[in-house]
Amino acid sequence: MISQDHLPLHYYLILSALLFAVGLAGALTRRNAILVLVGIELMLNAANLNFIAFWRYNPNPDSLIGIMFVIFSIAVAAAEAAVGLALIIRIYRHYHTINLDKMDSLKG
Amino acid sequence: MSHITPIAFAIITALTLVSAIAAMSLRHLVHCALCLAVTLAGIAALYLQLGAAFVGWAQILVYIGAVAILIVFAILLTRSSEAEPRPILSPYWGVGIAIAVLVFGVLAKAIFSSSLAGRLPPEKADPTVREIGNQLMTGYVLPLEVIGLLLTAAAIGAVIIAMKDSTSGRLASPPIVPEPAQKNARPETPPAH
Amino acid sequence: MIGNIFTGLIVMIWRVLTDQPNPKGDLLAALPEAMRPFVSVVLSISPIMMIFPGLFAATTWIERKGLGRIQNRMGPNRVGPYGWFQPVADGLKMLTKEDIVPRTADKLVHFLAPVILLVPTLLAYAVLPYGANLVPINLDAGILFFFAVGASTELSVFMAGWSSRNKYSLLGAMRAIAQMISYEIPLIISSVTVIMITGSLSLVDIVDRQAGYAFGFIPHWHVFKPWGLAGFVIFLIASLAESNRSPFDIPEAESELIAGHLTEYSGFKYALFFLSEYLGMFAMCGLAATLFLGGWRAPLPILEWVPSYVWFMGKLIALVLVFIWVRGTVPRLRVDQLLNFAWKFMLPLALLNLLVAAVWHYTAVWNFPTALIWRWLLCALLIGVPYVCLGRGLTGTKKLTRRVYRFAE
Amino acid sequence: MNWIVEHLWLIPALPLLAAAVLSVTARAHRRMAATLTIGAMAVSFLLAVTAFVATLGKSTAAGPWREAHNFSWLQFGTKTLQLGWVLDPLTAIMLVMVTFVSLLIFIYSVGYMGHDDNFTRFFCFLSLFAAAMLGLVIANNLLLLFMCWELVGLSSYLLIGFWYHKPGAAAAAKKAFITTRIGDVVFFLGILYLYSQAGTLLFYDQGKGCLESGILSDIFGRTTVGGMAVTTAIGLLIFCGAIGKSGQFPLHVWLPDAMEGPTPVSALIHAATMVAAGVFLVARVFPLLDPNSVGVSGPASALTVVTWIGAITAVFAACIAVAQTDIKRILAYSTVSQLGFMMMGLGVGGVAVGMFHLITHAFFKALLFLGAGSVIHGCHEEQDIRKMGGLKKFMPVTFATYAVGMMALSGVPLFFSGFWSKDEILHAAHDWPVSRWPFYLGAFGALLTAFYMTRQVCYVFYGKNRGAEKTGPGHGHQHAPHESPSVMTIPLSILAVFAVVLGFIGTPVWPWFQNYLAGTSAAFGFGEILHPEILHVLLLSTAIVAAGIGLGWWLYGRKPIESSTQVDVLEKLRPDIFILLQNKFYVDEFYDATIIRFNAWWAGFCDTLDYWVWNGAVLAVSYAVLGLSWLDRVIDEYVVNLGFDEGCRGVNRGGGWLSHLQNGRVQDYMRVIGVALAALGLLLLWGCAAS
Repeated sequence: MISQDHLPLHYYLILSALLFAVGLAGALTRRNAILVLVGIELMLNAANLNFIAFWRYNPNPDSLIGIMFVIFSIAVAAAEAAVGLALIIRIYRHYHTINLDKMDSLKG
Repeated sequence: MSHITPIAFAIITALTLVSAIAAMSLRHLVHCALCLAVTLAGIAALYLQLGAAFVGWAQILVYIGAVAILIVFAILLTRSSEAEPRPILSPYWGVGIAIAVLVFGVLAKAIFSSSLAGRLPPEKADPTVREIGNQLMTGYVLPLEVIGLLLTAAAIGAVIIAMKDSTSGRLASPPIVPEPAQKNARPETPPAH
Repeated sequence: MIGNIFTGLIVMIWRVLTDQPNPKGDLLAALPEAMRPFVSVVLSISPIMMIFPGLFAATTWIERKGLGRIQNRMGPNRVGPYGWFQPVADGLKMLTKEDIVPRTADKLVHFLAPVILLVPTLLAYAVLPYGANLVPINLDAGILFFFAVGASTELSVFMAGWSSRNKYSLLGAMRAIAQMISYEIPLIISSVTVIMITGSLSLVDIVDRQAGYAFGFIPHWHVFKPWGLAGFVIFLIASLAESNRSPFDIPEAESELIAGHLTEYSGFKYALFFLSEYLGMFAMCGLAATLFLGGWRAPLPILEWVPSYVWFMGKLIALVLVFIWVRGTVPRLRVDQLLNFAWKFMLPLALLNLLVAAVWHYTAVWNFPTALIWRWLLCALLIGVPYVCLGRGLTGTKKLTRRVYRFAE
Repeated sequence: MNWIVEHLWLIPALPLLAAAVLSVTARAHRRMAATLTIGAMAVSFLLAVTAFVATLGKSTAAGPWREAHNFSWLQFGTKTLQLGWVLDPLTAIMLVMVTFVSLLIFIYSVGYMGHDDNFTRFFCFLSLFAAAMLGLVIANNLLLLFMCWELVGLSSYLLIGFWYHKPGAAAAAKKAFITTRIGDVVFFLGILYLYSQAGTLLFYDQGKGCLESGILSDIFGRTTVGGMAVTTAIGLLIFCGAIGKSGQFPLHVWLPDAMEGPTPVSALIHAATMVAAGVFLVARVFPLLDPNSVGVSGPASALTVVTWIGAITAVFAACIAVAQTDIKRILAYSTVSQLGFMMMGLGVGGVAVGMFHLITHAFFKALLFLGAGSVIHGCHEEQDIRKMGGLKKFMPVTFATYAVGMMALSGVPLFFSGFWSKDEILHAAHDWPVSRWPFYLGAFGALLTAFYMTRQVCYVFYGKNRGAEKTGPGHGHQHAPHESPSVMTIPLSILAVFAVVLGFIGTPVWPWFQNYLAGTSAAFGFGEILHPEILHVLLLSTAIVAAGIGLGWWLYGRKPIESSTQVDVLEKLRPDIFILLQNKFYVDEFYDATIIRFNAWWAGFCDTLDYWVWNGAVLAVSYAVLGLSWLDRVIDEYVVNLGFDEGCRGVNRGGGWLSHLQNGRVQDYMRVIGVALAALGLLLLWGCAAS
């Protein structure tokens, strides 16, 4: 790849910030628990995009920290999604709803 | 061909952002999930464009092949596949939007005020899978093991959490049966006649 | 310049047919610089787009004829000699049929599903090495790419099933996804053995590692190693399930689900689904041939003069014929048997196969005279004993009871 | 260093491992239990043979070949406590004997315990016992020996009480445990005394061990109360442990009662190995008792005590055995008597004499016990010899092997091992300079031994079978006696062979055994036997045995015993003595009337003391404390609480107000986090701008 092919770093950072904000907005406003989880996934991906962008623009060519970070982050996100969705299914069985506003007691 | 990169970036960005917004705002949960898949594919495309091919393919394999499917399953299992009942937003949605905008504002301010803002990438070769593998097996071997453990724990945990109560009873240890009286033991001396 | 282009074209065809390196070089050199990438891409894609749909047409005819022979009947024999033109007739019928969309269907998703299915299926062809010098892209992470695009077909199956608003469609889609996810794991793990031994994710490297012959006549194909043999069988079974072929065609089980996620599709969209499924199957067969059967390599040294792509296509078609044969002979599994088979049999065996591959790799240092026999015996034992045990566990005393389908409640 | 010395620990470790595995194994795994224990024991046996072979031909002029392996166990202050194991001829011969007899008894138990519900548990205990015994044998440290000693006691307790649902067995187990404990306490005092004097408990430590001449000559000069030599005191204290474990005279009462356990246990513990532990202990610490044996001059008065105790026990127990009717009890008293012989042998003749009888006795007594078990098994759990009779034709193999054992025990001349070993003891006693009485007692004991064994064999195998006469047709399951399965008879046959041939390694003609233990080489000398002194004793003991067997035959075998209710011949002759003997000289009753009653009285006294004196003191203190606490409560309630209550109410109100933040809604929390994120970003921005 040739360096002139690339846009300045802040394009990616702003895109990542936008995605983060969209995910945050969704997670804060939707009532459905699954969508809150989706919003969180979006935020995670925005963060990952940041890592890749910083890795690419790192002047040290041998460093792979950004890539490694994203690989581990993807794995953790997969685990998080599995456990989170399992919890949601469990909650649905108990409350017969996944509306977050209706789930506010600490005791079942 | 330096003109291709901005065009491709613009297309991918537009697709990603629009589908992300759609994923967060549509009424049908299934549509949201599908839009999320598009967003994730867009992010994978960005990775590819940035030269991180391995991560890009891994993103597709994990997110579209697994996480999106998982979300779809969760939607169907919680009977949310029909349109959401109105209102779809929580009562304080305005506060939420405001906070999101505030966060974006802070981030944008930070990005633009940073000295890194206009930096261009150095010329460097894309890392081969072999390099990544070597690093994973040398410098990052401990995190790798930990991640393996975490994924195992998460898989088992998810199964146990989502297990039906009736079947989870089977996991409990059976009640301890008292040892039967030793009536069958062979006496050394015969009972008195 | 036109003349240059023309000669370049001729040279390219000649070089392709005679297995020479860099076939596109002369032609591209004759073109203006700006056009070269596009032309190169088109030149790579178009043969794939022509050959494999053509193979699809031929396969439908072979399959129907072959199944007919297996079932002791004639098969298609009306259109053309021996029914050769049956695929053409079928195609025409499909194209001219009315395209019915259910009234309550989610129109957009219903329309997008077949398209989205076809795209990744075709993408998978990008990394297969068809011949010694015929590789569209030599990706560093070729296998990863193949599986990544393969994984995204699941979403389109779900789209088709869900958008039809038909319970058979939805059930079929759910079953299909469950099945594909389950069998993807043994599929990937069995290919990981190859990756482990080769040390590369690139399909070209993998084919290169299978070059040469032992004793002058046994090729160094992976299938001729114990782990490769076991891996090949696991891979083949899993790819049968991945491509929804009998005996794993539960998602489309006519007796239970009408046609699964395809129930509400007709006309051209149905044809697209049909095409994608066969293309997916061809791609799987191609990958199997590449990973285990030496790709485009000739089976005997004296046959090396035959062009490489002939060997590749021959192996691919042979595997397709095996798939057809299996379809004609093996009865369909029940859905619970299918998932049990994946998780309780295929997955443990695939994981053990990793161990077997490691054992094979690390016992390579043995240098006493009968070492090869002992290595084979050890590996066969490692995979054979669990095979018997797991098989017994699977077919053991399992009671047939009523199955209950439930949503989470 | 020798490989086998390094790895001697494996010999006890293997059975221990088997016991550990079995302790967590389900009851159903019988085959595994048997295979595991027998396999472990077989490997131990092979190792023991390896060790034995390693000791052959290694001896030097300085004494027997010996190698020890010591290691630090724990450290307190500047002292390090070292444990270790030692391999010398004494250890090696014991190892071979214990592992071999145990192996045979294990195999026998597979048949004998085959129907028991707790088969697995039985093998677990057996294996534990064997491990402890082997540990005891290899120990090179008195403390390690004591630990294994106690483990042996524990496992014997478990095994005697194996059928704990039988009150008799439970009581016998307790009796055995407590009686031996009396000896063990004194033994432990001896250990402490030895440590305080010698500063080490290692037996052999390259000249620094407590059994080596350096330390011994150091402590020999010291005397204690009454002018008694320190070593004598230590030796006597340690010998008390041996008295308890080997069932010597005052503490012998537990051994016959221990016959309540399963017969293989009786054979293993109370005949072959465990009771031999006491004899082994005396042999092991022999230099302490007789410092002359390691070249230090000093008094050996402890040995005199050993001799007398042994001689008295030998005659005393043999007398009781004459009048018993339980097949296993007769053997038990015979064991006590023979142990007395061994002690006497140690006292009068040294290690080799006593050990030789120990080894031969182990084989023929195990044989007799297992034969008795086979008889009991064949007679459907009948133990009363009056109800047996005529078994010769029903159980030919058992009879043949039992007869071999009986003749070995009685000391039938020339061809049976017991003859040679007992003769050795008598010969040594004859030469004892201190007194002639032990010799007379021993001769009388030998006469009684031959007599009661003849009586028993006559009762059991000759005459008419009296097993069926008591049970009428109502008891349907009664069958004729039957021969035992081959898994039981084969060990019997093997033991019988050894009961014969073992004698030939210690005859005066070729005293290999004695020389092996002493570390010199043996030489053939047929002339030895014609030495007038030896011949004299030989002929005498032959005459004694002949007299004993003849008397027995004349009284019991001449006229076949017809009925189980028939009065014993001896009882007809002298009822008063017979009753006295039948009741074991009333020793148990004597203990009941003296020690146990004193104990009960003392306990009652202590209880009274406790109730009136200490309880009163405690009550007084508690009332005082109660009064104080009442005062404290008043202060608390009316002074401290008021202020504290007010403070709590304030905290409570504040908490209630703050709890509105914790409303349980995830999204509210997330909003707070979002605001915090923004705030953090701003803070960082300002921070960066400022710096």
